[in-house]
Amino acid sequence: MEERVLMKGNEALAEGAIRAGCRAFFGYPITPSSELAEYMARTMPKIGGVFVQAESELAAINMVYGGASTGARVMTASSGPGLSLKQEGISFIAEGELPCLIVNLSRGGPGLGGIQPSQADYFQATRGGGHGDYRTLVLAPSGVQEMMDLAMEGYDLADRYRTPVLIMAEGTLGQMMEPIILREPVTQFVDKPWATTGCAGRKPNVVNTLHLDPEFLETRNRHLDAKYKEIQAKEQRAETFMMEDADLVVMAFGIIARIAKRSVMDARKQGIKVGLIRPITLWPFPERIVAEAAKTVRRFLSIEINMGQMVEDIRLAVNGQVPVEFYGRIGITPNPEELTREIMRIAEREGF
Amino acid sequence: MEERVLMKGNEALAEGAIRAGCRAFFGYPITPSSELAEYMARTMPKIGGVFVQAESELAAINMVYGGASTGARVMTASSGPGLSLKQEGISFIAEGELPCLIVNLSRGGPGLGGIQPSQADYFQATRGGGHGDYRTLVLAPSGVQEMMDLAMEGYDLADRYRTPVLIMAEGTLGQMMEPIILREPVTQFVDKPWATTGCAGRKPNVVNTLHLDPEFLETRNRHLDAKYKEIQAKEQRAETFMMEDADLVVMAFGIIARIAKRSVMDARKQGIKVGLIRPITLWPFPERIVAEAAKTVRRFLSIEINMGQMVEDIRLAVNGQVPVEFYGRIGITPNPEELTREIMRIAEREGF
Amino acid sequence: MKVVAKRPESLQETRFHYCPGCTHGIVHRLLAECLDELNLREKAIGICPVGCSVLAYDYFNFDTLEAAHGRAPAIATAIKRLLPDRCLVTYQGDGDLASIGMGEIIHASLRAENITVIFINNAIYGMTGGQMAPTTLLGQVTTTSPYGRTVEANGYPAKMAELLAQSEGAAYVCRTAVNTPANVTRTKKAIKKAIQMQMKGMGFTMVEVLSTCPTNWGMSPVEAMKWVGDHMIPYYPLGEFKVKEEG
Amino acid sequence: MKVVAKRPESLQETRFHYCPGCTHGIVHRLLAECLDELNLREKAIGICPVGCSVLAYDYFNFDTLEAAHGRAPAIATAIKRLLPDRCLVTYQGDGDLASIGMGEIIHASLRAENITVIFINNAIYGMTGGQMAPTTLLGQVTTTSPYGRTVEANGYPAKMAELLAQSEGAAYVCRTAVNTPANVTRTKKAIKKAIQMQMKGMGFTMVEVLSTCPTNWGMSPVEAMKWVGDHMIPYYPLGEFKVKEEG
Amino acid sequence: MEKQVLFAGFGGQGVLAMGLFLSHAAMSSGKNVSWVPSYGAEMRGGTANCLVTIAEEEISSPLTENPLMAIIMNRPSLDKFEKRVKPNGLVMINSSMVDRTPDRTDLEVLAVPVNELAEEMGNPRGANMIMLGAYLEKTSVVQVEEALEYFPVIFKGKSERLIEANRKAFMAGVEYARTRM
Amino acid sequence: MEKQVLFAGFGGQGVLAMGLFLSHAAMSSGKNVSWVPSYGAEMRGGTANCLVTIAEEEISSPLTENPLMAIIMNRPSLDKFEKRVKPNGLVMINSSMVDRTPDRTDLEVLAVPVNELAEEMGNPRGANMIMLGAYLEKTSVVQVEEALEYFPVIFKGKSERLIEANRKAFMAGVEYARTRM
Amino acid sequence: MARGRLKFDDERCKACELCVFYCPQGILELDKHQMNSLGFHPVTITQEEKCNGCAICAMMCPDMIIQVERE
Amino acid sequence: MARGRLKFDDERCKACELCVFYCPQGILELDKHQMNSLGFHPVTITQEEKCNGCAICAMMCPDMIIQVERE
Ligand SMILES: Cc1ncc(C[n+]2csc(CCOP(=O)(O)OP(=O)(O)O)c2C)c(N)n1
Ligand SMILES: Cc1ncc(C[n+]2csc(CCOP(=O)(O)OP(=O)(O)O)c2C)c(N)n1
Ligand code: SF4
Ligand code: SF4
Ligand code: SF4
Ligand code: SF4
Ligand code: SF4
Ligand code: SF4
Ligand SMILES: [Mg+2]
Ligand SMILES: [Mg+2]
Repeated sequence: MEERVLMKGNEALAEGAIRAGCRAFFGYPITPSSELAEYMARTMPKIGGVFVQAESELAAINMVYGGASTGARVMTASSGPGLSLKQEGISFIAEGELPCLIVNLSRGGPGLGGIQPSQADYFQATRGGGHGDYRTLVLAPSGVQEMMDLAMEGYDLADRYRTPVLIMAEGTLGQMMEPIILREPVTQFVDKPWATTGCAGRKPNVVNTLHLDPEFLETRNRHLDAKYKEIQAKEQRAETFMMEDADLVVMAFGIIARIAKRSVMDARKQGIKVGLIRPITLWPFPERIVAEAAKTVRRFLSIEINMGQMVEDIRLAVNGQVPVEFYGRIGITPNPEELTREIMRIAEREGF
Repeated sequence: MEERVLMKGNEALAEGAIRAGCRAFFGYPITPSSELAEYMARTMPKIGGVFVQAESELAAINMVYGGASTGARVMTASSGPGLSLKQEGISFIAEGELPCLIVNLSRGGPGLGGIQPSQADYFQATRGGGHGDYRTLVLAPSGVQEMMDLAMEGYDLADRYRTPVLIMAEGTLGQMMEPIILREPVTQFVDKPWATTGCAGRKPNVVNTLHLDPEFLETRNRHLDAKYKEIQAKEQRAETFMMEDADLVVMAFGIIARIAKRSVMDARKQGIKVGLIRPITLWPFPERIVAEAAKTVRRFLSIEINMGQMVEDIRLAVNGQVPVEFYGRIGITPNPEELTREIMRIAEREGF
Repeated sequence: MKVVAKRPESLQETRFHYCPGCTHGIVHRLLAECLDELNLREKAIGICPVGCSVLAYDYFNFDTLEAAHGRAPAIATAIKRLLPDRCLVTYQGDGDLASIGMGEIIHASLRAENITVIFINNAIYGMTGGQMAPTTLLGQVTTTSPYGRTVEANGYPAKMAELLAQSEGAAYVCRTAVNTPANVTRTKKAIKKAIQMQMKGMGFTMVEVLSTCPTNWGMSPVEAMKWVGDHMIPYYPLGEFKVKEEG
Repeated sequence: MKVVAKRPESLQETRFHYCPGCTHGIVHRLLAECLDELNLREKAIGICPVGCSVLAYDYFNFDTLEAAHGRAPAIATAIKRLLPDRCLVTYQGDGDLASIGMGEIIHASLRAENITVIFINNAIYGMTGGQMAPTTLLGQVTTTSPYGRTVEANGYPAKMAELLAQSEGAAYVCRTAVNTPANVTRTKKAIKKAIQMQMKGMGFTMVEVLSTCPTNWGMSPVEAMKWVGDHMIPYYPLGEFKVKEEG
Repeated sequence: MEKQVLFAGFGGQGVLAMGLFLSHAAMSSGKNVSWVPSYGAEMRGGTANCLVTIAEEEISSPLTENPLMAIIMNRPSLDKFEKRVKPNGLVMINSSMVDRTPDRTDLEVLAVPVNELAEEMGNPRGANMIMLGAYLEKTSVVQVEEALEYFPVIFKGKSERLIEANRKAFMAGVEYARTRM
Repeated sequence: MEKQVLFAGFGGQGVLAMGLFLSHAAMSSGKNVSWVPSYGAEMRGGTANCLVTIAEEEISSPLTENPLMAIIMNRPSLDKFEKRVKPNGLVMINSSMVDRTPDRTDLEVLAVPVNELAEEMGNPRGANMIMLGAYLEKTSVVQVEEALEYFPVIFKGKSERLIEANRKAFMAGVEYARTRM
Repeated sequence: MARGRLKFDDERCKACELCVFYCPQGILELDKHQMNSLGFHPVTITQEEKCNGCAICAMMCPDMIIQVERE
Repeated sequence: MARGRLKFDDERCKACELCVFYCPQGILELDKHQMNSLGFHPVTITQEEKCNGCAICAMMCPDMIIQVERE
C-alpha cells in the first residue's frame, strides 16, 4: 500500500493545486478558508511561487483575472460573503475565458451567517451568481483525498475548456483530517497562445469582455453557450451506490453524501431497497444518471445542508416521472442516525 | 380621461418611488441606470430627501442597508456588473429583513458585456446571486406605466414582508418614453418598531445577521424559508392573454412580452391558437398559472433575451406534462416580425 | 466611600467573549463612558465591524447594527444623512477599516460625513486567527506572513491616521494607545473630543487606538502591552494629526 | 526634410472613438511615444479601465487587458508578480481610480507594486454621460450634482496625488496637465520617468494628468483647455509630489 | 393601425429631438405613442436613431423591424435602414448630407436639403425642425396646425427666442413640402 | 466496526491535540481514521471538541450523533455530551475539573484527576497526554507499545525535551490506569 | 490606612493579570486556590490596607471585574 | 521661406480646432468647403510658407491628424 499521510482537507486541496502546477494564490482571509491561504503563504515562497494577501475579495478575484491572463495556473479561496463579492470578477473571468481555480469552503448564510458548514451557496455556484449568461464548472469533493484529487482535475478541466472551475466544499471538509495518498506532480501543460505576456515576436494579445456591438455580443454568448453545452455533454460526474434494485434514491453531495452512505447501508441492513447518487459535478449536474434512475426507482430524497436548492436540478432531470422529496438542515450537519431515521420514515410510509 | 404625461421609464420609476415615499437614494452611475440616479439627484434636494452618489456599488448597497435600518423607504439602482457587486449586501439585507427597493436596469453580460437590453440576470435575480438561502421579490414591468406602478407596489411588498424587492427591467424600458398617468402619493405607512433610530424610551434595537450558534442559525433560516413560502403562496402575479383554447403558450416578461403580444395577435390573425403568459413576479414565479395552463395546452415557448434561464422555472411548473421550447436573442431585442415567424414555424411543425 | 470605577450605563451586563487581556474591552468601556458623560446613549447608533468586536452589539447598551466587513462607514453615512441629530459611531478593526474597507473610510472622510470612527489597530486579524493586517509591522510574523512581513512581499504598513489627516473632510484625526493608564486617559479624551466635534457637525472624526491581540501575537497580555510601547508606537506615533478649528 | 511628428509604433492605426478635442488622445500618444523611446513595446502590458478609454485596447499596439471598473491595479499586481520583468501600465479615469478603485490604488501603492499608473483626471464621469466624479470641483455642475457640487452634499474633491504621495510604497507621484504645449512636454517627461523607475524596481509610480471632457463639460475643446488652467490647476497644483531616491 | 416612423442620423443632428417632438404632438392630440431611442451613453460618435410608434388603440410592440416611414438625416443611416422600411413605405432624406437616393423602387422618396435651408435662414441647428415640418405637412401623422399649437407645451421652459426660431424652421419645412414637392 | 471517540473540553486543554495524536497512532498502525474538529477561529472561549473515527475498512461517515466513547475534560462538556454517548459506552472524565459523575447508569465511567497529576509531575500542560495514556491503556484502541513507537513520528519537529515530557505524561496516565483503576 | 475598597466579580475574571501588573501598590495577585467556572484563577487583593483607591486596576481591566470605592 | 511641411489625414480630422488655437503662426483653420465622412470640416493650412515646423499643432492634436516634416 502506498505511503499515506494524515492531512487536513484545506491542506490537501492546497497541496493538490500546487502539484497541479498552481504558482500563484491570491486571497483574503475568511473562516473556514483561511488555512488554505496560510498553507500557500508558507509554501509559495519556497517553490518560487506568488502569494499575495489581497486587500479584499474583489482585489483577489481580479488578481486571479490578471494572473490567469499570463497563462499561469492561479487560484483563490474564500467563503460565503467573500464569494458574493467575487461574483462580478467571476463573470468577467468566464467571459474572458480565463482558466483558474476558485474555492468556496462554504459556511452558513445569508448575511454574515455563521461559520458552520453549509451548502446554501448551491444556486450561486451552479447558476452563476454574477451577471450574464455564464456557468462555472463546480466540483464537490466528499473527503480529504478528493480535496486533493479534484483540485488537480479542476485545473485540467479549467485549461481544457478555458473556464473558471469552482470547488465547493463544506467547511468541515477543510477542517477534517484523513490519511491520503499524495499524487504525482503534473508536468505536462497545454500552451496558451492567447496569454498576455508581452507581444514580443507576435501580434498583441487582448483579454477583454466588452462587446458594444450587439451582434458580436450575441456571437460571444452563443460561443459560450456552445462550450457549456459541450461541458454538459462530456463532464457530468457522479458516484452511485447500491442503485441496482433501489426503490428510493438518496441524493447528496459533499460530506453529507458520506454520512448518507452510512445511512443507506444501515437502511439496507433493515431490508430497505435504497441507493445513493452523489453528484461530483454540481454543474454540469449529472442529469443523465438521474434521468436514467428515474425510469426504475419510485422516489428521490434529496439531502442537503440548505433549504433544498439541489431539488430543482433533480426535478429538472426527473422531469415529473417520480416524486422528489427533501430533507435539510442548516448550520448543523445531520448525523447518520438522523438520516437513517428519515429514510426509514419514508420507506415505511411508502411501503418500500 | 386623466391627464397623461410623456415620461421616460427611468423617470417614471424614480417618480413612482418618490410618490411611494422614497426619501433616500444611494447609487453609483452605470449605463443604462444613471438617468434614474440623475432624476433623484435633481429631485431629492427639493423634497428634503437624501441623494448620495456612493463611491461604489458596494458602498451604495450598504448605504441602503443603513438607510433601511432607520425605517425610511430607500432605494438603489444599477445594472449588470453593479448588481453583481451588490450581491453580498443583498444577502445581508435579506437576512437583516430590511425592506428596500433595488433596481436592475439590465444590460448584456457576462463581464463588461454591452449596454444593450438583456434579461441575462434572471438567475441572479430569482435564485439569489448572493450567498446563503434567501430570495428577493422580483418584479418585471413591461411598460413605462408599470415602471411607476411596480415601484410603488414594490415598497408595499417590501414593508409587508420585510424583504428587499428587486425591480428588473431591460435597459430599453428605462430609455423609452410613453404617456402615463401619475399616481397619487402614498400617505399611509406601516410603523417599524425594529428600526435603529436611537433607543430613547425603549430597549436598544439591533440589526444583525451574525448567528454563531448553529441552532439559532437554523431557526433564522427556517423563519426566512417560511416567509418565502408565504410570499410564493400569496404574491404570484402574471398577465394572461388569449389563453382560452390556446395550443401554444408564449411565455415572456418585460418588454419582450409586449413584442410577443403583437406576434400573438398576428399569429391569431393567421388562425394559430396561441396565447401569452407574462410573469409580472419573476420570483415568486407564477407557477400555479403555468401549471394550470399545462393541463390544457400542448406546448410552451419561452422567449427571452438570454440563453433560456426562465425555461427552468417553466419546466419546474409544467413538471414534464408538455414540452417547453425556447427562442432567445442576446444583446438584440427581437422584433414582432421575428417572433411571429418563430411562432408560425412551431405551429406548422406541430400542426397547430 | 464613593464609587470611582464601575460599569457605565452605555454597556450591558453581558460578559465580553474577548480573550483574557484583550484591549477591545478597555476601548468598549471608554466609548461607553464618553456616551454616558455626554448624555448621548439614547441618540447613539453604533456600527459594529466584522472582526472580534463583531459581537459588540451584545455589549453596547444603545442601538447598534452589525455591518458587512469594511462597510461600516457607508452604513453610518446613510443613517446620519437620514437622522442628522443622532450620534453615529463606527467601531472597526484594522482589517475591516484599512484593508477591505479602505475605499469606504477614505470616501466617508472626503465627504466630511459627521460620524465618529473608533479604529482598533492591533496589527493583526484577530477574529480569523492571526493573519497579516495592513497595519502588521515589518518583520512581524503572522499566519500569512510566516517568515515575517517584508516590503518586497507585503509592502508597507498602512498609517491610517496620517492618511486620513490628508482628507479635507476630516475634522479630527488622532492616534492613541491603551498600553498605559496615562494613554488610556488620553484615549478617552480623544474619543470624547471626536464625538463632540461630530455633534457640532464639524465633519469626519476618527480615533485610531493602538491595541493588543495577546492570543494571536502569542504573548501574555502584559507582554502584549509592552510590545505596543516598544514596537507599535515607534512606527505609529501617537498624537492629534488633524484638529479642525470651529466655525 | 525629416519627420518631426508622426504616429508612434506603440499605437495601432485604429481611429480613436473619442469626442473631438478629448485629451485622452494626447495622453495615449504620449504613453506610446515613451514606450517606443524606451524600447519597451514588446515588454509592455497595458490595463485599460472602465471609462471612455475602455477601448484603449483597440489603440495600443501591445498586450492589453480590459479591467473591471476600478480593479486595474489589482490586475497589474498579479501580472507583475508573475512576470517581474514586464512593464505594467494601468490607464485609469477619476471614477475608475479615485471612486470605485480607491481601495485597489491605495493598496497597490502601499504594497510598493512596481507598476505605472496613468491617472486621467477630467473631473467628471465621461463615459456614462457626465456624472460627478470624486475629483469634480466644488461648484461644478454635473448630472448628479445638478445644483453644483457642495461640501455638505458631496464632500471635498479628492487630491489623489497628494494622498498617494503619503504612501511609503510610492516611488514617484506627479501631477501634470495637457492644457498647453509646455505641459504636454512635461507630462511626457513624467510618464517616461515613472516607467523608468518602475523598470528599476523602485516601487509604485503614478502620473496624474489633468485632462478635459469637452462633451460633458459643455464646452468647446479650446474652452475646455482654458478651463483646466483657470479652474483645475489652482485646486490641483502641478508638480512632483514624491520622488524616491535610488538605491 | 399602428404607424411607426424611424428617425436616424448623426449624434449631433437632433434626431432624438425630432422623435420627441412628434411623440409630444401625438400625445397632445390624444393618440397613444411610444418613443424608443437607440441609446448609448457609453458609445461615442456613430449614428443615433429613435423609433416612434403612434396609434389610436393601445400600443402593443414599441419596436419593429420594418417601420412604415423613415427620416434619414445622413448617408450611413440610409445604407443601414433602407432595406428595412416596409414595402411601399415612405423615406424622407436630408439631401444636404446624403449623396445618393435609395436603390429600392417601391419606396416613396422625398428629398429635402435641410442643412442648406437651415444655413440660408441663418439657423444651422434648425435643420431637424425643417425636416419635421416637411414630414408633417406631407403625412399629417399629426396635423400641422395642431403641432403648431403644441409648440409652447412641447418647448415649455425654453426661451421665446428659441421657440420662435424653431417655429420658423418648422414652417420653412412645411413651406418647402407644400411648394417644392 | 467503526469505533468513534469524542474528545471535549476548554479551548486551552489540548483536546484537539489528543484526537490528533490518536489519529496519527491509528494511521501508523495501518487503520483507517478520520479526525473532525468543532472549529471556530471566529469563536472565542467556549468548548472545543473533536471526533475521531477509527476502522479497519473504509470509513463511511466521519460524523456521528452517538460516539462509542467520550473523553470529557471539563464540566460543560459532560453536561453537553453525556446523553449522546452510545448505550453502555465508555466515558473518561477529568475529575480535577468535573465535579460530578454521569447520571446515566449504563455507562462505563473512569475518572482521572489529570490536572492534579500533571501539577504533581510539574508539567501542567501535560494533562491531556496523561488522559490519553490512561485511555489507550484502558481501551487498546491503539496498543500502548505501538503508540510509544510513533512518538518521534507524531511529534516530528518538536524538541527532544518536549517529546520526552509528553512521553512521561503519557506513561503516567498508563501507570494510573494500570494501578488505580 | 486604606483609602480604597475593591469589589471583584470573580466569576468573570479572566486572570489576564493586567491589573496585577499596573497596580502601583503591587497588592493584587491571582488566587491560585480558586478557579472560576471559566477555568481561571480570579484576581484578589493581598494587602487591602495598602490600597490607595487610585482605580488604575479598574481602568486597565478589560472586563470590568473590579469596582473601586474611595473615601 | 517655409521650414515645415504638413500632411493632414483629412478623413479623420474631428475639427476640434485645438491645432488652430495653439499654432503660434495662426495659419491653420477649418476648411468650410470640405466635409469628411464623419461630418466634420477638416483642418487645413492657410499660408504654408509661414509654417516654422514647430509641430505644436501635432503635439496638441488628440487624433494624430497632422504629420509634420521639417528641414
Ligand atoms: C467579506 C468578508 N471577508 C472576510 C471575512 C472574514 N473576516 C472576519 S473578521 C476579519 C478581519 C478581522 O481583523 P480586524 O478587522 O483587524 O479585527 P480584529 O479581529 O483584529 O479586531 C476577516 C477577514 C468576512 N467575515 N467577510
Ligand atoms: C462595476 C461598474 N460600475 C459602474 C460602471 C459604469 N461606468 C462605466 S465608466 C464609469 C466611470 C467613467 O468615468 P471615469 O473613470 O472618470 O472615466 P472617463 O470616462 O471620465 O475617462 C462608470 C461609473 C461599470 N461599467 N461597472
Ligand atoms: S483574538 Fe485577539 S483581538 Fe480577538 S479577542 Fe482575542 S485577543 Fe482580542
Ligand atoms: S465623453 Fe469626455 S472623456 Fe469621453 S471621450 Fe468624450 S470628451 Fe473624452
Ligand atoms: S485601586 Fe489602585 S492601589 Fe488599589 S488595587 Fe487598584 S490599582 Fe492598586
Ligand atoms: S485585569 Fe480584570 S480580568 Fe484581568 S486579572 Fe485583573 S481583574 Fe481579572
Ligand atoms: S508646425 Fe508649428 S507653425 Fe506649422 S502649423 Fe504646426 S503649429 Fe503652426
Ligand atoms: S487636426 Fe487634430 S487638432 Fe486640428 S482640428 Fe483636426 S483633430 Fe483637431
Ligand atoms: Mg485587527
Ligand atoms: Mg473622468
